[in-house]
Amino acid sequence: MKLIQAIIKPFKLDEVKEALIELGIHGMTVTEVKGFGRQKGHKETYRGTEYQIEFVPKIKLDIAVEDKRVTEALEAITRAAKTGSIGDGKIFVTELQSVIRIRTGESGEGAV
Amino acid sequence: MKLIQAIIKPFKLDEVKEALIELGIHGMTVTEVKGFGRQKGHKETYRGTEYQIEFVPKIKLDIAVEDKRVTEALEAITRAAKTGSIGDGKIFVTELQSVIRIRTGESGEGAV
Amino acid sequence: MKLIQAIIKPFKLDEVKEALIELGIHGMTVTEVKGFGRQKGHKETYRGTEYQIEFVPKIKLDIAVEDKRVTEALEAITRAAKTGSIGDGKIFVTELQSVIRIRTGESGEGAV
Amino acid sequence: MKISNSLIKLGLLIAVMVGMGEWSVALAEEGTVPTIDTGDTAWIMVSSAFVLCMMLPGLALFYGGLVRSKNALGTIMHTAVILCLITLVWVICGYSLAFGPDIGGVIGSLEWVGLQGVGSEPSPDYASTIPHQVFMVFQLMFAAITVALITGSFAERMKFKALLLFSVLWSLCIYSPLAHWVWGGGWLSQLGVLDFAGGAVVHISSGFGALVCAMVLGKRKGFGTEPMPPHNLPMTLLGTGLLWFGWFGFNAGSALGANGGAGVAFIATHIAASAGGLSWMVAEWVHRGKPTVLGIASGIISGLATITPAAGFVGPLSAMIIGAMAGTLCYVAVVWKMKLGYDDSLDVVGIHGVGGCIGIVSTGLFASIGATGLFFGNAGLFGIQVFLALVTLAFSAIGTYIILKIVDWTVGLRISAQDEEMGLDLSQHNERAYS
Amino acid sequence: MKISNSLIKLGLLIAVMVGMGEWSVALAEEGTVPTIDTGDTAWIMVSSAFVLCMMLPGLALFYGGLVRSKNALGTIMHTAVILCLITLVWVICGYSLAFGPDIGGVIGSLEWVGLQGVGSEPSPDYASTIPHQVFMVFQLMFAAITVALITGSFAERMKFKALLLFSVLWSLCIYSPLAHWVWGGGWLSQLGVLDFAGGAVVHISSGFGALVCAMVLGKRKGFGTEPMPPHNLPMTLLGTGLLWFGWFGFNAGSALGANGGAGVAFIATHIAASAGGLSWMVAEWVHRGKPTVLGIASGIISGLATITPAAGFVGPLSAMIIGAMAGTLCYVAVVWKMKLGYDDSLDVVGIHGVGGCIGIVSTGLFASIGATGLFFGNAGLFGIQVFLALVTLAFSAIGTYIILKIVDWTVGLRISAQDEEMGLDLSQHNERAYS
Amino acid sequence: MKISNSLIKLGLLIAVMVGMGEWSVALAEEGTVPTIDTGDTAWIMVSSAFVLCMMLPGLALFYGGLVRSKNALGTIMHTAVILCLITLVWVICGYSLAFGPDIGGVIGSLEWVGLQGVGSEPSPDYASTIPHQVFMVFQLMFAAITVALITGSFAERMKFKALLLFSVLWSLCIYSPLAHWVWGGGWLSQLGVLDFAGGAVVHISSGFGALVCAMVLGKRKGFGTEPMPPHNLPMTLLGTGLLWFGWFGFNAGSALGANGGAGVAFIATHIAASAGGLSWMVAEWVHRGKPTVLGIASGIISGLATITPAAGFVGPLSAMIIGAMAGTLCYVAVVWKMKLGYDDSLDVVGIHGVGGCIGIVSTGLFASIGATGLFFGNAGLFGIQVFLALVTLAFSAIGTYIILKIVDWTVGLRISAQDEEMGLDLSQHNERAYS
Ligand SMILES: Nc1ncnc2c1ncn2[C@@H]1O[C@H](COP(=O)(O)OP(=O)(O)O)[C@@H](O)[C@H]1O
Ligand SMILES: Nc1ncnc2c1ncn2[C@@H]1O[C@H](COP(=O)(O)OP(=O)(O)O)[C@@H](O)[C@H]1O
Ligand SMILES: Nc1ncnc2c1ncn2[C@@H]1O[C@H](COP(=O)(O)OP(=O)(O)O)[C@@H](O)[C@H]1O
Repeated sequence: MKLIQAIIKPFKLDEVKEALIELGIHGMTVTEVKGFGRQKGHKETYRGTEYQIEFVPKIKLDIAVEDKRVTEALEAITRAAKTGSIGDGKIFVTELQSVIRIRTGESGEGAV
Repeated sequence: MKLIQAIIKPFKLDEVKEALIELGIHGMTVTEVKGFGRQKGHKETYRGTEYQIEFVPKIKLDIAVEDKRVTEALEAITRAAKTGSIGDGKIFVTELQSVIRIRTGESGEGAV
Repeated sequence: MKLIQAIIKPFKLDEVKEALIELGIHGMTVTEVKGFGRQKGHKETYRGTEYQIEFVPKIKLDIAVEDKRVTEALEAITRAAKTGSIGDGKIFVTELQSVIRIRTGESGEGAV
Repeated sequence: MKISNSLIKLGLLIAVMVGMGEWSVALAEEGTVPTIDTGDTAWIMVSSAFVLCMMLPGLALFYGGLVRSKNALGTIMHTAVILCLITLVWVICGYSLAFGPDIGGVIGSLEWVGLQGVGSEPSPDYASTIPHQVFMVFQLMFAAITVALITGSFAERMKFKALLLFSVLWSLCIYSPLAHWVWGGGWLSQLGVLDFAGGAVVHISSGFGALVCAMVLGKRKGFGTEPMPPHNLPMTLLGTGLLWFGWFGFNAGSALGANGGAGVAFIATHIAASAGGLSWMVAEWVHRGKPTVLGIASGIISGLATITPAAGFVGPLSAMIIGAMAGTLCYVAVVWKMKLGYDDSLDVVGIHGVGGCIGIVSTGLFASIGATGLFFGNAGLFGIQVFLALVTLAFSAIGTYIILKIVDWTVGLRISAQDEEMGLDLSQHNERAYS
Repeated sequence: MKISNSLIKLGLLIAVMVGMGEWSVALAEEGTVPTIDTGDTAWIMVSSAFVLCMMLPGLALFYGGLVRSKNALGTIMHTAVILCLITLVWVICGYSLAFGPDIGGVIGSLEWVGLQGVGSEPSPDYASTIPHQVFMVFQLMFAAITVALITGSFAERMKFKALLLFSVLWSLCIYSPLAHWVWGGGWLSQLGVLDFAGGAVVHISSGFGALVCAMVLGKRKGFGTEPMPPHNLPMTLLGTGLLWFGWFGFNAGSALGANGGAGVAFIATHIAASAGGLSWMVAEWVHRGKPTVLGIASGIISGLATITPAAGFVGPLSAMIIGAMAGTLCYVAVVWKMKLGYDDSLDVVGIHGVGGCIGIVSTGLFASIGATGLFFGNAGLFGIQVFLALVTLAFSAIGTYIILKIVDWTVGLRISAQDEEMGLDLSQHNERAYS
Repeated sequence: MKISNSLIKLGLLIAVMVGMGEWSVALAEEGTVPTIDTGDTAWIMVSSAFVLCMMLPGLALFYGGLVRSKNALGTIMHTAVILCLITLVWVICGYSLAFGPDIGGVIGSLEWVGLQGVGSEPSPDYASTIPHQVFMVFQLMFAAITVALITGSFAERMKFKALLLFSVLWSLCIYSPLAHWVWGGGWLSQLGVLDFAGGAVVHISSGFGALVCAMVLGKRKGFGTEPMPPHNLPMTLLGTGLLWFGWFGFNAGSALGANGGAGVAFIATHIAASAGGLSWMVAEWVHRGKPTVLGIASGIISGLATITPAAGFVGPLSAMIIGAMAGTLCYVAVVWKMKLGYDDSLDVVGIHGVGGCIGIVSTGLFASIGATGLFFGNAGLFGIQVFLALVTLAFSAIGTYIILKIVDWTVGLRISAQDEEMGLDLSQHNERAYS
């Protein structure tokens, strides 16, 4: 089992979700985050004073997937989240030692 | 050391916290997230137009625990967070390579 | 590649960011979280009724770094985030199996 | 030309008299037709609009900010729908029951059903210098806000259908009779009770109706065990400001003209609000160690509710004392609630019930303008006022209990535990306050 | 004694007449100087302030709450900047075009440019008991709010520069002529059309201007495919309350005095708002299974918009029927919109356009006070009113289309797709609503 | 009997004159008893309520939206508690000091302490057509808002206890004397200074008091290094709208009657607000490349503050010029602040201080109604007005400095660095704005 953490542009959320559903991945957890990176933020002006806001709104997706589906999941996310312009985001993959479904107590791949 | 990430129903937060405290686990980090999964969301209606909102509010708990307490922690969380109905959530466990307490700089199990 | 998750005091965000930039680490993802730990929260009073609020606002930083820079990154964060008083936070390090930059599809260290 | 000019001048001369409140009264006594005074009419129309503003957005946001965000809209909805509903009820028959020709001191007749006979001439019975319709709409606002006040006690758990039925029944069976007894020429008014702008009719009645509601509906899930902090206090402070603003219409408008009496009520209202705000703030500061913003807001409302029956009868220093008592005693009442263990969620009892009682009794103590209270030598009034408070309290409490039982038997009072968990907004209205 | 008393009575009689609008007109005709009545003046100043409150904060927040949070400030800005801009336009020449000395029934002359000759004496032509300047500023508020209403149709996608140019052109080329035709002695008024407070001049004109805007600007990115729920409904409800509050000035102020006629308009306004709120709520309840808070708010505004032209001419029960029709039919119109597929983002067409038409036509049906509609035996008025609705609709639609084309050719109408993604707040104003 | 009748007629005659603003002055001089005019009374009660609305919720939310969310409640609290506190101070002795019988042109006597002798008859000295109590409460609102304005300069860092002490001292030692000098028959009024609604008494005094506060309290932690964007600009825009709305009472109410003069002030106020909003917006657009929503709001307030002393004395086009200057120059002043390096957190100096000075001086230039300024041929007035600005500025600055020192020595001015980090809401009040 792997945990995929994808940081994407907020307006891409729906497309990524659809892409994953097509693969039969029906679960994910979404967090609103702010990103800092190459993409420069924006300027704000209040009463003539300018601020450079460096943090950009992003969405973080946490998706647990069985090992065998990791590659296709990564591809699907990459495809759906891509605009080609700076700031499209990153995908991080970590090893999951175990997964439990709280409702049933079952664990392992069946729990996802 | 393990990092437990538990996604639970928001109103279960207090019970889970109490259950962990009973075990002597006194630290955790809480994030408001939205979940997508088997539990269907809800309908919203604005001026006669209906939207199906698929994302459900959830709470994500990050808890770092020593290896030897992982099992009891998982049990406690599962017990406390369970309602038996769809959407109770998941628990993910990953391996922590190191933990540092910023205040003291100490690392390892003592840092938790 | 490692994923560093640092939980810090909110007003330390700018200092930590500067410290990382000095090291040449130009990317990170920020989440607003609430922490529970040794630092006790605060009291709130509404119409004479007192509540003990146990959760304290914290910032979580996710930073993916190449293995060779982990040590200096951890040092920089620890130094910048430290006030010496309870509640300064924790740093968790996990192994990253892979990293992908969505924009280009490139993966591995170059993707960070 | 010259003649017509002098005639016009003469007319103007006389027109001035119309401008003077006292005169029209004198004239009315002589049996002449009452005439409209534009200043008085302007003031009562403004006052009516002010009282509307007290409800929506005032009270709606005051209450809306105090609940948890999942109930924000549902709470605002209570006030909004009551405003619409009671408007129609009042027009159709509530006004006639309250202010229509008296039947045995008990109730108004149905002669004015559908506002028949309520025209744009002044009424011979009420407010002789403004159109009868304007008097009617000013009273309408009082009828609506009284029911809306109660909703704070059962916030976050009432079925929407139950709310509708409850409101209509309460308005017709509790408010209209009470208004008739005190203001519409009914038996209490014949006893000489004083209730300038509704300490009994509005605040005691809603406050003790609220107590019964809180007891019958029971506590919210989690009450007393989990924190339920207000989700948006700036919203509540906005509501506070609008309530204060509108209360000038409520109280000074109750003089039914833009005259010296309105001025008396205006300053008493303002002073009592300020004294109420400060005294609650200080009480909480002493008791809990910090002055709070919700505290000053609650104190302001306590001061306003409490001065309501007295506003036109007391001088500025009396108003200050009444306001100071209001803030302190209502604070004590609200803190006690936790000990008594009922869940009057937004403290309608502690503020409006207790405040209304203090106000009605204080009127019997401090009245010095156009009436004489105990402190100025007239013990009789004091007794009458205590009687008024008790009658109102009992009538409202018992009546509310019966109505709640009827509503429970018919549509059911309380939402399911699951809906309560979900919140009123999603469970009752398929909406969320913030997206 | 008796003689002087009868003289006084006579004077009073006359005084009453002075209180009533018609007489002062009669007097003016006799060549006497009209005199200021303080009550009337107070009421119209208050009414002007109320209408300001309808715009900022009222309408600004009503609309602001309905959009997504990235557009909250930009949406509020629309109303704010229009208010400032149209104020200057009106003072410089808009008022003169609308209300200045008539030229052939088509337009006002430029005699009053820069408010020359608009002094603190009553005007000989309008509102003979209040300063001319007060009449002017009351009308100014109407001019400003009409343009502001339109902005709901192109919310979240209009270029800021385009908004400025559009507003000035629309006010000068559509609003001023229309106001002149109906209220300034122009050709429509000569036909005997009735529009008490602006069902045609304000609501039909803005509503059908809005339709053309929605069609010419096109849909928002994502419209119909992604949910665009209101970002802050309590803000919208706050706006609703302030609009209702201010509408008393709008409608009852249009009596131009604090008299019986104002009272008629005041209660009609209040009753129609309530009936509108309830009927929309019930319609949605039946149709979608739940009563909604945005629904009652929308229904209230529908009721208010619809009663506007009729307010001074109808009794309370007619107002109730008109309000009930408004809530139901506007709901139907808004639901239909989705089928027609244009993106009138905040439903200006469904509420103000449709409401305005219902109101103008209903005036021809229900008028019974100071005018007679079809249901009271006068079919002629009905025809005239239908004609008024059609003329206004056509004039506004065509004029708006031409203006939009001009604006598109000069500064461009729509922001870039990227700016739309980012939101108006950051892309047009370098600001965020919430930090 | 006949005699009494003629007496009545005589009274009536006089009453007519009272109805007309200019006349009442003449009569007062002749020693006749002033009578209440209902229209005037309605208008001043409404105006008083409007000014309350300017404070709470108006100013409270205007300021509350501009700070960071951790200080939202603490900032709202400043206005709320000042409103309550200064109300009591004013009733107890502030009014007597300001408006009581003059002592040597310097201060009012204590004759009216506790409002003794301030009844519901008109005062012989002020506003002869409204109850004295109504005049008193109208002035009360001015006293309260002036202190509240200052709080913007030391936002987010003042100790709550310090705020209380400061407010009482400032009101008694700065406001009451100034009000006496300019409006209460004191030495400045004897020089013939013009300050229609408080350009000097309210805006210069608070603006330069604020400057001293900002300098003595020092910068906020992080000022200039970390961004401190407003946490809720829609809240600030709501405040802006309510301030504009209320300002009609502030300025047009200062005519103390619903007459032509009120109309003059009303339209000047509205036009200057609009011109101010647009000119600030344009200035920022040119300077920074984008028009901003906070910019137009700030410009509106600048225009309103600036027109305040001139409102009743200038025509519409002068008002437009004054408003346009206000928006531009206040913007420049606010931008300069950053260079001067003091932390006037919410720009009280740049808007009220600078605006007040421009307004007082402009009155000396543009006055043409009931007074004559430089541009209309009277250089003398200009000199007097400059003198008024300087005296007020110096008196307020010095007085504020002394008061701050006293407060610092007694209770301490500033919260600890840790409390500042935590925010006023939690550290001073144990509350959070949003949960
Ligand atoms: N080293 C990193 N660790 C964690 N998150 C990162 C890192 N680098 C970038 N990110 C996240 O990815 C987002 C996009 O990165 P950015 O450098 O702006 O563009 P790109 O993805 O096109 O390289 C950032 O906003 C941030 O949220
Ligand atoms: N594959 C997944 N990866 C990450 N989070 C998931 C995944 N599946 C479910 N979740 C999270 O768990 C929550 C509960 O899952 P759901 O399928 O609704 O019910 P259940 O836990 O009863 O199976 C979801 O709302 C989501 O936050
Ligand atoms: N076991 C844990 N797992 C996850 N997060 C933790 C854990 N312990 C502490 N934290 C996080 O670290 C923060 C600081 O911890 P705390 O015990 O208050 O102080 P300190 O870091 O000084 O030991 C907490 O608020 C919480 O967010």
